[in-house]
Amino acid sequence: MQLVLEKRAERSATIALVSPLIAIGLTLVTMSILFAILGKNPSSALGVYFIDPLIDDYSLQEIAVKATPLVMIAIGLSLCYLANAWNIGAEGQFLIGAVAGSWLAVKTQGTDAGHWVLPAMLLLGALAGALYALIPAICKVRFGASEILTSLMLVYVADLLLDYLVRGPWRDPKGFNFPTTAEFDPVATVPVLIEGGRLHLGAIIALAVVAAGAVLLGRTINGFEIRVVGAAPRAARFGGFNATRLILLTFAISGALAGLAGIIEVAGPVGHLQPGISPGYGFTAIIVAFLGRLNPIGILVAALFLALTFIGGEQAQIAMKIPLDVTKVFQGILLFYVLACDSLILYRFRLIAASSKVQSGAH
Amino acid sequence: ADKLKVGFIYLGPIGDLGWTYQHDLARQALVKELGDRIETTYLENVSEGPDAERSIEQLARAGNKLIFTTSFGYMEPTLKVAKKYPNVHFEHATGYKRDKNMSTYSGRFYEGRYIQGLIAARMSKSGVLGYIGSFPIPEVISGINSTMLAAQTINPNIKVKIIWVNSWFDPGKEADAAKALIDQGADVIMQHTDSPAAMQVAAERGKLAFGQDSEMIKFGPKTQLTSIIDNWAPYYIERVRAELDGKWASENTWDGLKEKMVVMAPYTNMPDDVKKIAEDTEAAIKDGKLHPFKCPIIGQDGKQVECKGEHLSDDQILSMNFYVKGIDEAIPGK
Amino acid sequence: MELIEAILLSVLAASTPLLLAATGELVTERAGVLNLGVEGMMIVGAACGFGGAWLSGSIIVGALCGMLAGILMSLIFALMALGLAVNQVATGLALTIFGIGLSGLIGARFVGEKITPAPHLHVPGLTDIPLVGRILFGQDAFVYLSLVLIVAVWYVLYRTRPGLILRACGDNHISAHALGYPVLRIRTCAVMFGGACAGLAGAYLPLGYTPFFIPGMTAGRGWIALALVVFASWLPGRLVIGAYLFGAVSILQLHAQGAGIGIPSQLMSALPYLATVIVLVLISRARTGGSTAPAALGTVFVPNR
Amino acid sequence: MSDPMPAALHTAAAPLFQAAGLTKRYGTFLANDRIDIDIWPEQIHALLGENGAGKSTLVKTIYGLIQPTEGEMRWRGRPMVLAGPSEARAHGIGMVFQHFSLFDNLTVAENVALGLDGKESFRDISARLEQVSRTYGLPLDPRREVWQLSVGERQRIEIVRALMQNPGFLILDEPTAVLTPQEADQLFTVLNRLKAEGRAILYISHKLEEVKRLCDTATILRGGRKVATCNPKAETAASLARMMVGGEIKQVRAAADRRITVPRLIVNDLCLTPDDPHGVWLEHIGFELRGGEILGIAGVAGNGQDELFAALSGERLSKEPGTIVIDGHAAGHLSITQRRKLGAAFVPEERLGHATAPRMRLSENALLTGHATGNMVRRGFVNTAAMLKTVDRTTETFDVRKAKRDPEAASLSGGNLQKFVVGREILREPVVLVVNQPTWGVDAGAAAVIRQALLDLAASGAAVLVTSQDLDELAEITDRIAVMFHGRLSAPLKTVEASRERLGLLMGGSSIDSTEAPHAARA
Ligand SMILES: Nc1ncnc2c1ncn2[C@@H]1O[C@H](COP(=O)(O)OP(=O)(O)OP(=O)(O)O)[C@@H](O)[C@H]1O
Ligand SMILES: Nc1ncnc2c1ncn2[C@@H]1O[C@H](COP(=O)(O)OP(=O)(O)OP(=O)(O)O)[C@@H](O)[C@H]1O
Ligand SMILES: [Mg+2]
Ligand SMILES: [Mg+2]
Repeated sequence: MQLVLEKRAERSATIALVSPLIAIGLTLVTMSILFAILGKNPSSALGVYFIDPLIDDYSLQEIAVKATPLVMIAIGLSLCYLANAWNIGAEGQFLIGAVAGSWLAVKTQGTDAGHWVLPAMLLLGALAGALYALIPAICKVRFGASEILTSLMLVYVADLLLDYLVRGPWRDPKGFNFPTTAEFDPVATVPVLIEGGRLHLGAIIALAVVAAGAVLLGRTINGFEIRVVGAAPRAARFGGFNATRLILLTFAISGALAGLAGIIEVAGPVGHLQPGISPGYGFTAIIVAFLGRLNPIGILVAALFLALTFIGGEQAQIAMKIPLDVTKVFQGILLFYVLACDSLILYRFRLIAASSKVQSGAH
Repeated sequence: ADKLKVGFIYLGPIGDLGWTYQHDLARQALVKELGDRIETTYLENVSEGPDAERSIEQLARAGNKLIFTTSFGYMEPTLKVAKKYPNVHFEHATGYKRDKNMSTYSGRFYEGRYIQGLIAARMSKSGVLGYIGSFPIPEVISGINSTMLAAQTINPNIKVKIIWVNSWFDPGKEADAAKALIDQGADVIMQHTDSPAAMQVAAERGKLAFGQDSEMIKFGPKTQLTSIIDNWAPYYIERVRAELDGKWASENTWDGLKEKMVVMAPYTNMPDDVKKIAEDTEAAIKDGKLHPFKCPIIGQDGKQVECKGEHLSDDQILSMNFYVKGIDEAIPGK
Repeated sequence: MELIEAILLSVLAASTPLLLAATGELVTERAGVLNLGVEGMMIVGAACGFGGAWLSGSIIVGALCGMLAGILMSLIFALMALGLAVNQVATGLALTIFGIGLSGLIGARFVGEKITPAPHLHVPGLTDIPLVGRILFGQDAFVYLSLVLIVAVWYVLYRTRPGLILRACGDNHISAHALGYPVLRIRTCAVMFGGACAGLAGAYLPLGYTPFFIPGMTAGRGWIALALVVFASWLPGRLVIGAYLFGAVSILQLHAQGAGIGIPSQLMSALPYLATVIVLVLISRARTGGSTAPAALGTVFVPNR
Repeated sequence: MSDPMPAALHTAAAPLFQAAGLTKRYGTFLANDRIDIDIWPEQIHALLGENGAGKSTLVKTIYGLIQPTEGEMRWRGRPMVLAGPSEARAHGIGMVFQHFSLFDNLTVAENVALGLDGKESFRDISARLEQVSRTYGLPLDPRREVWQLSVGERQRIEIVRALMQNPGFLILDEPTAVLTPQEADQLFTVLNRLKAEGRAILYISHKLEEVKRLCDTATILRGGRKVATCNPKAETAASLARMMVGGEIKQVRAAADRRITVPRLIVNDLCLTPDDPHGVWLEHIGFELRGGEILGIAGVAGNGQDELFAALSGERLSKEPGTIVIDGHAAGHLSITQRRKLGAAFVPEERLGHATAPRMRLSENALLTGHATGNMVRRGFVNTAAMLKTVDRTTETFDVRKAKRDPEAASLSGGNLQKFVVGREILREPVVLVVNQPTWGVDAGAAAVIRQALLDLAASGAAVLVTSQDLDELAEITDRIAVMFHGRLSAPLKTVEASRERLGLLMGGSSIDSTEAPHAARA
């Protein structure tokens, strides 16, 4: 007997609903075993990961803070991926957005510039992210260079550029030469929503991005265009949609959103430009995009869920001394299960009898 | 009574064999010393970006009363959390901003570098030293200068070749840099990066090298001349004791050889006369008879560096951004 | 002269892990599978390779452990991407995340330990020939292995029947299936070969390059290996050139700094990446008659029985 | 169990191959339902049936490529279970696939080598390849890569590859679909020679005249079942068709008085270089098509029909606006959307993936071509209700059968999807309709609906251009027929005056020189 996959005539709506639950269930079982091997009590460990952060205002806020950039980047990436354009370099676009927005913050530092500064910074960040994303997109459409690789290589370049700037020209003059700009002025800072907390305006912007993404994909002809170009390129050309234009467009949008997320992160939770402003948001967002099945609402849920595992992972380090590496393994396993279960939306398993050896001799 | 909870925030993985490793060794020493009265927790691999503030706050919320944040990039986040939790005490390594409940501490690593400079100049046959830099921040630059000032007292024509790898931590690249330096004629390798890779390469090539952050003799038994060891344990123990006794107060600690925050590993693989010079110098620095940055100091541009007292002020050292005369290259980004 | 020899020696060593990992990925992609999890397979290979060598005291055992670890990781990928027809890009990324965590867990107990690195060949007489002696006859076994491997891969791909079948699977899995070739089984083998090579490449870092294990020590080399395969247009010969070119640029920038050329070090560090982008563009541009990529690369195949 | 076949029809003592009760089930769908068939040496056995009757499924099972759900196969009287095609080949069963099983980026010799199992060296294979292709008169250059070859040459590789296995039993699945009549004749010579050598042949074709000429026995499938075994030489094409369909085929009625009006589609000296190396150059194509008229384009696949469609639809643009004139507007430079706005509509050959996005719903596929005109899009927002309404109207008007209101395109059967694709365009009330292979792979009932719709559209005043390989179809609905060969188009002939022979010659490339260009230029 052998288990094989078989294509379904149509995607299964039921499985689409229950597959995340199955995946989470399987993850819980697997992690329980892993915790038991590590000598930790599985139920309290899972409680720390999944329940504790949810029953506490502070952690909820932090989940939202952590999810904010992930959501913004992942929505942009999902547009690319739906259109079959493989932007892997959101991390670089995030950094460039942060750099470009910070430029204005640094230039206006200490002047009596008014409240236009922050909006202008956000705009600059988005613009720079878009332009940076257009480099691999143009290399792709003009020369056919693989966008996966060029966009990835440009991440390292952006990282080093940021490094150069904060160690050189933009260094805080009063900062003992340490590699950071001065703290941004209040007009160049993203305001927090709740006094004393860290939840900031970016969360609202992220929600707006989700809503815009949902409307774009679900309700507009442009959204349809993106979906059809990715799903059936030849049919899209027949429909009158231009794949080349769309690669440029989706790259620009995703770059803009990543750049925007970058400057919001710098002008919000961080407060100044320095190396290491992104703990890999651009890469984590790729996972978020797939976990959310490239659907805006799904991405929102996935980002919150992944943020929960980060916060929970930290609390597990504190409360149960579970090493950080376990959290990474946990995220990997979760992702495997979600992807595997989603496969059942399109395919079903079938048990076939293994064919026995040839019975008759050769002629 | 309840145990005192003490928290740590680490930049790298505890297994980096360098900076974070050394902090964690100190934490373990602390537990050994005061384990019956305290409980420690750490978060590793905390990036210096937006997550730092949350990680610190998580420790504060988990009931830690004394929190050590062990990298420069945690300065602003520590400050923010300190304002929110006035009853919790914070200790930030290598920064310069303080508060009522936030101390800073760091080591005078340049003192150790001075001794290394003397040894290197004596041991080098080619007269060329190889220096692997991580990032051109004041701590690293003052280390290079201190090394050169010492080396020049032995050999006025000594040269140093500097390679920046733009990483604290990429063993492969550090090894490549060490190879490049040796290939370009350096015969003593010094580094301001965290892994033992360079030591290993020097050992393989039969050259000499200095360890960094921790004792690395294991990686070059015939190679390591000495190593500057970041010895945080005495400080941590002292601060936790003060906290337990209710005597903690915000301070700025910048200790060196004298206070044993910077410790030199045994002087090995060198003739006795060199060893003697090293030991004498170490003693002189400890006694305050010798200051590495004794004025006058001539900068790379040939001009004398402004100097108010006998030697450069702490602030000048903490924000050092010039090379002394005798170094040919320019500081990156300047 | 000596300096040139020295630089070449460093380049050989720096290129070897890239060449090993890229060779494996080349075979994988030639069979039509895009496995972006090279970095994850490498880092687990590094942890297990070091662990094996440290526990057994043998470099060979270490290398085998690294390969085995790489194979096991690649089997996870095969199960997902081939068995369950999951998107290959997502699976590869997940494999990398998983691998980084797993290597940390495995490697935790080896941190701070040290082994004797893989010995370098010494043939009296030959190794002492000036200039070329040490380059040709003075390397560790990994360097020779990587070269033998790529020649063998070239030979198998272009001169043998299994190689022809593998290329056929990468070109058109439907036709290959129709002719009765077990596409998924062949692809699984190719993915496993890729895993073994990535594991070996990872193991080379603690066994031959810097003889200790540190979490995260692959530092992005898996991604470079992926880029090299595209750079090489999936051709083994060009892969060797690409790997050595990349190695050369990363070593030369260090030498340029050591020699005191006054260019910002960040720009120097960025050079290998910028060079990759530029060469990718040039190669893609110069290409005639469409792409040389395996036609079925990255596409899902579910056989119809 | 074996067929009640007149003994006189075969000379050998026992069948070479037998299938008994062979059944293949996909989910709940029975593709093959208890099929019995006997294959005798020295015979050409035809397998007939409508599209989707299960012919390919049956031969794939015989070739070991798919596993039967039930039933038994016998080889020389002994039970045979095949784990895969290589085992079938080991028995001496060879196969020429309906859809090519070639590798574009490999050479001819490599492609052939992949179809052989032995330990033969590559050099021996190349040598034998040349010898076999010479023996049977099927010339091939072993060193060329497949993507450089024409469809006819590709078919030749498939056949030579099968012949090189020296099979005792050769299966050919629609080998003549892509051949000119002349190339087909050459193939028949080869097949007759193979038969004379004592081999058995199973031959699938939709061309009944050809079957009558060539085959000794015919097995007819309908809806997965075997309905008859007969001697095709003793039947008429009509009687064979009746058995395949299971009843009379509805006749298509042309409207009594179609009025030919103004020129709606004019093509002037259209030349186009293909953008992929596999494509065909279009050379000096010109014709004029008036309202109320149906023009047919005949020709063997791969002679530029796809390129012409791309040029007419605007998927490929030409630099000269005047090369294509739609309803009086120069449109050569206009995009497909702009051409649709001028009142043009298009139906490509490939239903899944070109005319529709397979994994999208019918409503979304309605939007695919409907967004250009009509009320489906307002200020960038799509109107789901309008999309669904289009689906409903198409369903009603064209009798599209589906499991639910708005299923995914891929879940429809071929004929129903084709009705949807054609209906979707006709409901947009175009003034020009360009349709490529309107009834390819569609069963007779659906084909009749579609052909009727095209006639009715023309009757309403639209100009219709139909490209088809099926000469009978063109004869049935067109007013004039032109033939496409190597990227050139012959001058159109009046359908009533176009004999099969004349068209066949044109399809084979003789005497295509005069085009309608000078005439069109006057318009
Ligand atoms: N065409 C086939 N039909 C049915 N079973 C097959 C076929 N080919 C191989 N098998 C059997 O399926 C089992 C599993 O084979 P495997 O999973 O390697 O095949 P696969 O690569 O999925 O097959 P393919 O690509 O041929 O469809 C083996 O026992 C093999 O004998
Ligand atoms: N894998 C599959 N899953 C479900 N249904 C299938 C599958 N393969 C074929 N079918 C269905 O089986 C039926 C028979 O298909 P088959 O290809 O044998 O037809 P055919 O007689 O060769 O037609 P044609 O003349 O178009 O070549 C069709 O309805 C087809 O849709
Ligand atoms: Mg198989
Ligand atoms: Mg068929």
